[in-house]
Formats: sequence, C-alpha cells, structure tokens
Amino acid sequence: MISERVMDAATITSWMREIDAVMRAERDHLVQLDAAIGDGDHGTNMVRGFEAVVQALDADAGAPPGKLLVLAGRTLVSTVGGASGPLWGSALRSGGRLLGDSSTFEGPQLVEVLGAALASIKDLGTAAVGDKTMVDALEPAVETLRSQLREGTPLDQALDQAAAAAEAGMRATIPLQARKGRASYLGERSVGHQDPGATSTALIIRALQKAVGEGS
Amino acid sequence: MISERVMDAATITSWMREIDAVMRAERDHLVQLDAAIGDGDHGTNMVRGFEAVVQALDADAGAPPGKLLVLAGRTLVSTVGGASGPLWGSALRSGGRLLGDSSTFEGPQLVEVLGAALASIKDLGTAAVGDKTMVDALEPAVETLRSQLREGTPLDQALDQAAAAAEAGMRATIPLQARKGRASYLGERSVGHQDPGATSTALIIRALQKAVGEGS
Amino acid sequence: MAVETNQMRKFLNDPARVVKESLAGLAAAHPELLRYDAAAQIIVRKDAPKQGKVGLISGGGSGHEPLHGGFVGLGMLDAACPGEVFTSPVPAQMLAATKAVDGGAGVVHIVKNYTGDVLNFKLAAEEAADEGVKVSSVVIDDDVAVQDSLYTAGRRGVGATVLAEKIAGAAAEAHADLSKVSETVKKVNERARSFGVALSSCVPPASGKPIFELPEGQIELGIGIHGEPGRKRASLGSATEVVDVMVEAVISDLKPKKGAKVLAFVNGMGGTPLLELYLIYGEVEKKLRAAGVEPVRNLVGSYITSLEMAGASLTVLELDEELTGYWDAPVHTPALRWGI
Amino acid sequence: MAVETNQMRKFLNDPARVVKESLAGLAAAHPELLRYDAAAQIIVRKDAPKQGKVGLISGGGSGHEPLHGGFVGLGMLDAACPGEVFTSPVPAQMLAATKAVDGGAGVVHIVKNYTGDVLNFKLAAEEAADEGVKVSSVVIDDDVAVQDSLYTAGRRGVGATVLAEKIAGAAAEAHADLSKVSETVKKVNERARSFGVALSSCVPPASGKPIFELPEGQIELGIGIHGEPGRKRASLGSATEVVDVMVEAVISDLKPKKGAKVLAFVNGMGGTPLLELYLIYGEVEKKLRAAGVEPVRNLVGSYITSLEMAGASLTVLELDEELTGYWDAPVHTPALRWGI
Ligand SMILES: Nc1ncnc2c1ncn2[C@@H]1O[C@H](COP(=O)(O)OP(=O)(O)O)[C@@H](O)[C@H]1O
Ligand SMILES: Nc1ncnc2c1ncn2[C@@H]1O[C@H](COP(=O)(O)OP(=O)(O)O)[C@@H](O)[C@H]1O
Ligand SMILES: [Mg+2]
Ligand SMILES: [Mg+2]
Ligand SMILES: [Mg+2]
Ligand SMILES: [Mg+2]
Repeated sequence: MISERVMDAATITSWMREIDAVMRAERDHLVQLDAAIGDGDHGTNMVRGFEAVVQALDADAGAPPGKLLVLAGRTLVSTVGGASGPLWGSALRSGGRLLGDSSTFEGPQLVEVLGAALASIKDLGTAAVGDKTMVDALEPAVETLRSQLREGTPLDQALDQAAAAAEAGMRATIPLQARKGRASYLGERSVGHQDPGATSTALIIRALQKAVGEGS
Repeated sequence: MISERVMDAATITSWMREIDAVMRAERDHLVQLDAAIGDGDHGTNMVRGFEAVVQALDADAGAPPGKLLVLAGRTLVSTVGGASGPLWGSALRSGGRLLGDSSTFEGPQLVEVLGAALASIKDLGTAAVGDKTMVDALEPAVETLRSQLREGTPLDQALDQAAAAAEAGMRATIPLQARKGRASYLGERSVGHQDPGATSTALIIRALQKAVGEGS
Repeated sequence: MAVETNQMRKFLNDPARVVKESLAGLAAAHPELLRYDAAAQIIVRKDAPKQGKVGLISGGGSGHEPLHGGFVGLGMLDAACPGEVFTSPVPAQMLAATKAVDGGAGVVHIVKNYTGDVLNFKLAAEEAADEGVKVSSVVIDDDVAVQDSLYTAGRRGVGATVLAEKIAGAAAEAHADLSKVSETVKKVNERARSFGVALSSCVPPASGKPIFELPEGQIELGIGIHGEPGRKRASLGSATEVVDVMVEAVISDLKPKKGAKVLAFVNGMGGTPLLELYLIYGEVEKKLRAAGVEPVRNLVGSYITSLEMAGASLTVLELDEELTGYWDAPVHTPALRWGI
Repeated sequence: MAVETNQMRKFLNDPARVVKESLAGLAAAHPELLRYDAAAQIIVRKDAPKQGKVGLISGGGSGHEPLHGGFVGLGMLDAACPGEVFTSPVPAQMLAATKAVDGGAGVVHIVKNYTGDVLNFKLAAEEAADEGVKVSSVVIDDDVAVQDSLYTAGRRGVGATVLAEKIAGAAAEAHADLSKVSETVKKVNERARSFGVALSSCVPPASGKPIFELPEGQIELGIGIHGEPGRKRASLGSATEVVDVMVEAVISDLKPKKGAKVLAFVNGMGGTPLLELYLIYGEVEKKLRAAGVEPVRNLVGSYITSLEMAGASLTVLELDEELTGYWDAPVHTPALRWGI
C-alpha cells in the first residue's frame, strides 16, 4: 500500500535538492515580492541558505534522516540571516530532533516533523495565521496532511493536497495587512501583495511532495 | 548726419536695460551651452549680474556715462563671480574710466570704450581669438565698428555690422577646441559646441545697437 | 575597460563580495583601531578583549555605513557584525564577536528592532549563555513612524542606535558594569525618537534594481533604513515643510519637558549632500527652540544610511547630565572622533 | 504637503537661497568653532583674527561640501568664501574674509585653479594690498586628468586642496610666518596628484537638471568637481579595473621615489556610499604597495564633492617628516577632527 511508503535519508536529501533548485528558479520572483513589502532580499537569502544546505548534506552523506534535517537547520541558521534564516533553521532542527537516529520514517512521523517545524516557527516568531507570514502557508499544509493521512489518503496524494493548501494559504496573504516582519511597517500599504515567506514556504512543501514522489 | 549721433548717460542705462532683458530671455539657452562644455551656470551668472547692474544704475541716476559704466563694472565684479564676472566687470570699468566725467560721447569714443573693454579682458584672461572664449565675439565686433566708422558708415549701421561680426565670431567658436576656461578641460570634447561667453557677448553688442538706435 | 560591464552606478567587483571587500578596506584604512576577522566576518576593536571592561557589540545588515563597523574603536563599539546588504547577520558572527570582546565583565548586544536582527541575536545570546558568557541584549526601537502595537513588529531601530553606541560605549570605557551599560542603552532608547523621509530609493548590489520607484517631486514619509518605502507618499514641499513634519512627529511622541536640553541628530540617508543636511539642521534648530526645547548638542552627517538613498532622518535625544557627559567623552573610531 | 511641489530630489526652500540657508545651518551647528557673516557671505573662525598668526582662507563655488566651510576651525582654515553652487565667490567676499582673519602676520589665499576662482581672488588680493594687508596667494592644480599646457587653463585644483588646508593650517597654528605657510601650501601641491571618475552627473539647484546624461554601465574618466563630464567616457568595469586606472594616472605623473611614504586620500563625490569608498581604499592600498610606495596615512570619505554625484577621486601625497607632522597635528573643524 502506497501509504506505507517508507522514507529515509535519501528522501531528505532529495527534498533539500528540490528546494535548492526551485529557490534558484524563483529567486527573482521572491526578490520582487520582498521588494514590494520588505527589503528585497528574500530570494537571495533562500538561495544562499539552501545552496549551503545541499553542500553540507553532500559532505555528511550516510547520516540518518533526523541528523540530516538538524544539519540542514543549523546550516540555514548559520548562512541565511534575515528573519527567514532563524525561523526555517529552527524549524528543520526541531523537526529533525524528533526523528532521532531512526534510519527510516513513514507518513505519520512526517506529519510530526512538519508539526514540530510549524510549532518552532510560531514559538520563535509569535506569528499566527492571518499575520501575513510563512505561517499562513505552513499551518494549513500541516493540518491538511494530518487529516488526509488520518482519512487514509495515500501519502503522495496527501502531500499533493498539503502543497495545494500551502499555495492557497500563500494566495490568501494577498488581501491581508501584515502584522509581523518588515511588511508590518507599511501598514495598509502591505495590503494587496503576496507575502514572500509564505510563497517560499509553499515552494518548500511542493518540493517535499516531489521528493517523496520520486522515491516511490 | 546720423553718424554724429550724440550719446549720454541715458544711452548707457538703456544699454544695460537691454542686456538685462536679453539675458533673462536667453538665460536657459546660455545655461545649456555652459552645461555642455562648462558647469551650467553662465546664464544664471549673467542674469544675476545685470539685474544688479540695472538696480545700481537706477540708484545712481544723473551720473555721467563714464561713471555709470564704472559702476556697472564694479557691480558685475561684486555680484557675478565665475570667470565672466571679473572679465566683463573689468571691461566695463576700464571702458568707463576712459570716458571720464564728460556727459556725452560720440561714435569714435564708443570705439575707444569697447577697445578698452576688449583690452582689459585680454589682459586679465590672456585669451586670444581662436581660444573659444568671449574674445572670439568681442574682438571682431570692435574691429568692425572701428573700420566702419573710419569709412564713414552711420553709427547705427556700423553697430549693426559690429553685432553681426560678433555673431559670426560666436558661431565660429563651434568647431574650435577650447584653450581657456573650463571648456579647455574637455580637450577634443569641447569641439562642436558654441561657447557660452561668446554667445552672451554677441547679445551684449546687439543690445548696444538697440540702445543706440532707440535714442536716435 | 572591462568588456563585461557593470550596469549599476557602483564600484564593485562581485556583488556577492562587496561587503567582505569593503570590510577589508575599512581594516586596511584603520589598523590602529580595529581588525577584520574575515573567517567570522566581524570587525573587532584592535585591543579587544579588555580585561574587566564590559564588551559592547552591535550588528545588522550592511548598507548602513558607517554603522556599525565605522563605530568600532575607543569609547564606542568593541565589535560589529555586518550581514549581507540589508540582511541581518547570522548567530555565528554574533557569537564570535561576543567571545572576541568578552573581558570577563560580560557583553552587551545592541539590537535594532527588526525581526531578523532580533531572532538572530536571540539565538546567538542563547549560544553565548551556553558557553558561559554573560550577555545582556537591548533592543533599540526609536522610529515613531511605526505604531508600536499588536499589529506591527514594533518600532524600528534607527538613529538612536548611533547615539546609544556612542553613549553606552563611553559608559563601558568608564568601566561601568554589565547592568549599568545595558541600562544606559535602554535609557538612550527611551529618551530618543526618530523620523525619516526619502527622496529616492536605492539599489542593493545583489538585485541591481531600485527597491521602489519614487517619481521626482514626491517624498516618502516614515521610512526605515533598508531602502523601503515609508508609511505614506506625499508631494514634496519646501525643506521648511518637510522639517515641520519631522520635528512634529518626533516631538509629539517624545513629549520632552519644557526647556529640556536635547541632542539633535540630522542624519543623511547616503545620497543627500551635506549642503542640504546643514540647511535642514538650520530649520530643525529653529523649530526645536520654537517647540520649547534647547539643542545643546548636535550631530549632522550621514551616519546611519540606506546605501545611496536621497533622504534624511531626525533623531532627538532628551539629555541629562549623565548622557551629556558620556556624549562628550572621548571617542576614536573611523566615523566619530573627538577628545583624543 | 505643499501644493506647489519641488521637482528635484532635494531639500530646498528657494534655489537662490540654498547656499545662504546651508551656511546659516552650519553656523548654528558649530557655534563653538565658527560664525557666519551673512552680509559678507563668509564663514569665519570664531576666535579670528588671532594676533600674530598667519590667516589662512580659501573659497570657491558651493556644492563641494564639506569643502571649504566645513574646514574652518582650529588647525585648518580661518575663513571660507562660498560662492553660489559651482560659481566662484566674488572679490568682496574674499576681501572681507582677508580682513576678518588678518592678525597682522598676513593672509594666505588657497585658490583652486579655475579661471573664475583665480580671477576673482586676483582682484581681491589687489584690493587687499591697496588696503595694506599682506596677502600671498597659492594656486592648487593637482588634477592629472588635465594636461598642463598652452592649450588648457592648466590643471584643476581638486583633492590636494583638502590636504593643503589641513597641513598649512597646522603650520599657521604653529605660528609659521607668511612665507612659510604659503611655501607649505606650494609643497603640498607639488607633492600631490589626483584623478577622479564619475558614475553619474549631479543636479545644480539653480537649473534643476543634470549637467550631463551618463547612461548606466558607463563611467566618466578624468572629471573635476563641478559635475562636468570628464576627459573621456568608457564602459564601467570592475572596481579593480577602475582603481587600476586611477592609481596608474596618479603614480605615473607623481613619480614618487621608491619606498616613498604617502598619504592616500580616497574621496567620494557625494553620491557614492562609504561601503564602496572603503572597498576602493582596499584596492588602492594594495596597488600602491605594488607600485612600491607605502601608504602610512589615509583619508577615506566625501570631503570635496560635486553635490550628489556618484563617483570618487584618488589623491596621493608624497609625505616627508614635516608634512606628516603637520598632518598629525590637532585639528578641530566641523568635518575633520583629531588630537583634540
Ligand atoms: N515574526 C515572524 N513570524 C513568522 N514569519 C515571519 C516573521 N517575520 C517575518 N516572517 C517571514 O519572513 C519573510 C521575510 O524573510 P526575509 O526577507 O528573508 O527576511 P527579512 O525580512 O529579515 O529581510 C516574510 O515574508 C515573512 O513570511
Ligand atoms: N581666460 C579667459 N579669457 C576670456 N574669456 C574666458 C576665459 N575663461 C573663460 N572665459 C569665458 O567665460 C565663459 C564662462 O563663463 P561662466 O560660466 O560665467 O564662468 P565659469 O566658467 O567660472 O562658470 C566661457 O564661455 C568663456 O567665454
Ligand atoms: Mg527581506
Ligand atoms: Mg560656467
Ligand atoms: Mg533582509
Ligand atoms: Mg561656474
């Protein structure tokens, strides 16, 4: 049964590779989004971070998936800067810690990993859904994945729906007035623009679906 | 006989008024010419100077023409700055000194006045015809006036030809490479542009013809 | 010259290396004051750590020069952590700087209130604590253009940062202890307010494009220091009118007591020449007096900038004897120097 | 804000009053150092005239701030005569300044070599002599971009002016006599060379338009300080390539002796941020060492500018013990301060 798809270190590596590829491809778009309501560096920040992550993982092949996620998180923290670095960095670190040393994991643990990631982003950034941040994309993704798997939807379909939920959350940031991050300084002027962090987050979830899909 | 037209303080005053009017009208053009090969202030410099001259003369009505010219020169020196201020300022001062206290003057003395003006510009600025300066307009004007009057041409016709000679000298600066003033810093890049100072000088001689013409 | 040409009005080799190359140049110009640790990407006071002296560090995105690297030296910062242009540095830099300047008396972190700076300094402080260094972090948030409410990330840290670095630096130089130095930073932050305006955007080297388009004849009111647009756009009036807006915004929020002695800091955003900054100061000085406060100290120049943005900000600090004394104390850094 | 809007990216009230208002602001900011004589339009050192001390004055068009007004104070200029933007001041200003600073030991005029400045200072010196003041005028012409020949007005005075004002100011402060002070200005001029480049034009307030159009990706080589185009235009290469051109132009003309100790002055034209100026300094320092000279002193910043022009200039001064001593001597002006 597909829903019993077993994931491992290779899944994490290809997820990070997918993210690296899509961030390069979307770099200018993310820069434009951030220039409109931030400071125009989100694209460069994410590219710098995930380039470094891919390099770090290559160097540390053979480690279990949890360790790789922790390494990826540490690498983001130490290379990105900006708001997104510590947020995604801590997210991947706590997700990774949750997997401990086990060499494989399945759907339910993946939900816990993403749940832990979301929790640490909300804890560090104190943002809630509706504040026009990456949380607006990540939280619906996590909830959708959890409920879909509970209903027995096969993992890759569930991930496809989670990614769609993230993309919907991303689009839903457009009409919002930002309450967190730089965009909040603009007050009403932040309304009408899509949040760059929510956009890169949707890309990250879509990349996860691709990575898991490939492997099966 | 028109050539015996007698000039006086009123002639000087209306000459300065004519210059003031034409400098305002040509201000932007002179600025553009100076921006191309200088520093873009010749128009403002001349306007600032001759506005002040007109005010000074109004304050000192009744003085003889020579004194008015000296006053005009002093006013230019003390208000214009730049290269054109001391040059035209000393020019009018020495022209004025030449008239002393006489209350009237005629064509031959006018030639001497302009000759003295030219002499002091060349003395102070050490420029010769062909250096792409105001001298390229003033010297032919003076020579033409002198020779025309010698040949018995009526004063206003002689002045008309002098102004035409100044305008020809002005146009003749276009192909020249500047050897004096800021334009010389541009080397070959000064070629192909009309010299701003030669241009304002042609306007000054044309204004003189108008002023003398009015009076007759 | 080069075949492959640079399309920005900038002197650069590789946009990805502009910060590193600039820091190397800063260190080459001021070896008597500071050194550049290229591995950690930090600027460190030459004689750090000073035993028994509280260390004072700050950091943030680059593009605000001379802030922060230009303020490393005697009587001001012990180290600066420069991030990429307009991007917060990372915790590793802050940790390295903290260790490099810790003389056993603890280290104060001056943090401008931007989510990125705050989060990265937070992680760094946690790591420093794990390594046994006493760290006290103070957040600067003096920008009155942003309402401090549940609906924002809080006020930005702008001009008061420069004043806090100078004044707390003097306190640390006078061997005040950790809590005293961090209290001094807080005191400056509480008694200072700022407001900035822009007449142009600026071009970050990484993107090579202006962050926003501002037509001539328009002004952005309530900007920060990252080339971002402000709270609102208006048509540009006379300098007097602009200064009215700045002084009113700052004074109405600061509410200094009648007759208060203040420090007036007229800061250029990078692309506004000194000719205009002094013109602005002349207006500011008159309006402050009219508002019933007395400018007894001032600073006029481009000290906390947004690359080459045309614009200016006003910071007013309500002084007292202690702050005035620390302000007047000797300072010797690349960008601020007096008394020595 | 105002209905009638200002179409320049500038803080101004009336373009015709920008210089006067800026000078008033300068004086308001630095009452301890200088005063503004509005009637004569000159900036005068507060304690001038100093009996027995040689007076040192300079002047020129405005738009080069902090030059010259920002260099009035202890150990530098006794007075500055600011003309309109990019227009030489008039003799009346120079005469008033000369009289205001004459302490009986005579007055030195530092004149940048521009026809307007030279002619106006000449008339002023004549008048001063008529009034019995001993005046010695020295012309600065350090710009290697202009060949000094029968076919030009001679080299322009640029960066060396700042160095001459500091160094001769120290000599005057040390009570050197009139001939010694003017010899010191000449010595600096003879041992210094400069070369400037621009990445943009600038907008004089009077015209409100850029003096020339420079497309992005192009550089003007061999500019002066009046927003004028340079000797030639090229495509803009890397900072390394630009610095190669600047160092080569300066060194090949200066021909310093092997191992000479030099002062390297990297000057910004107004619109180039410090981030880039320090990057340039880093390159300059390496190339000077490669060229066999040793930069033992430096100055990096925007000190002699063309309004908000993006660009930079390099000035190299070949030092000796005397010049180094005068450079290191205390100075206290709005723009340069150390040792006090
Ligand atoms: N407090 C916060 N909580 C969650 N996400 C945030 C918060 N502040 C900012 N973000 C996210 O970070 C994104 C900006 O990231 P980035 O541009 O890389 O950092 P910076 O704003 O420091 O330049 C925003 O679009 C937003 O989604
Ligand atoms: N040495 C000189 N002799 C005669 N005329 C000169 C000389 N130098 C400059 N000029 C004239 O002055 C004009 C420029 O005047 P202006 O722009 O008012 O002064 P500045 O060049 O100081 O800005 C030039 O166009 C030229 O005709
Ligand atoms: Mg950003
Ligand atoms: Mg001119
Ligand atoms: Mg950023
Ligand atoms: Mg001029």
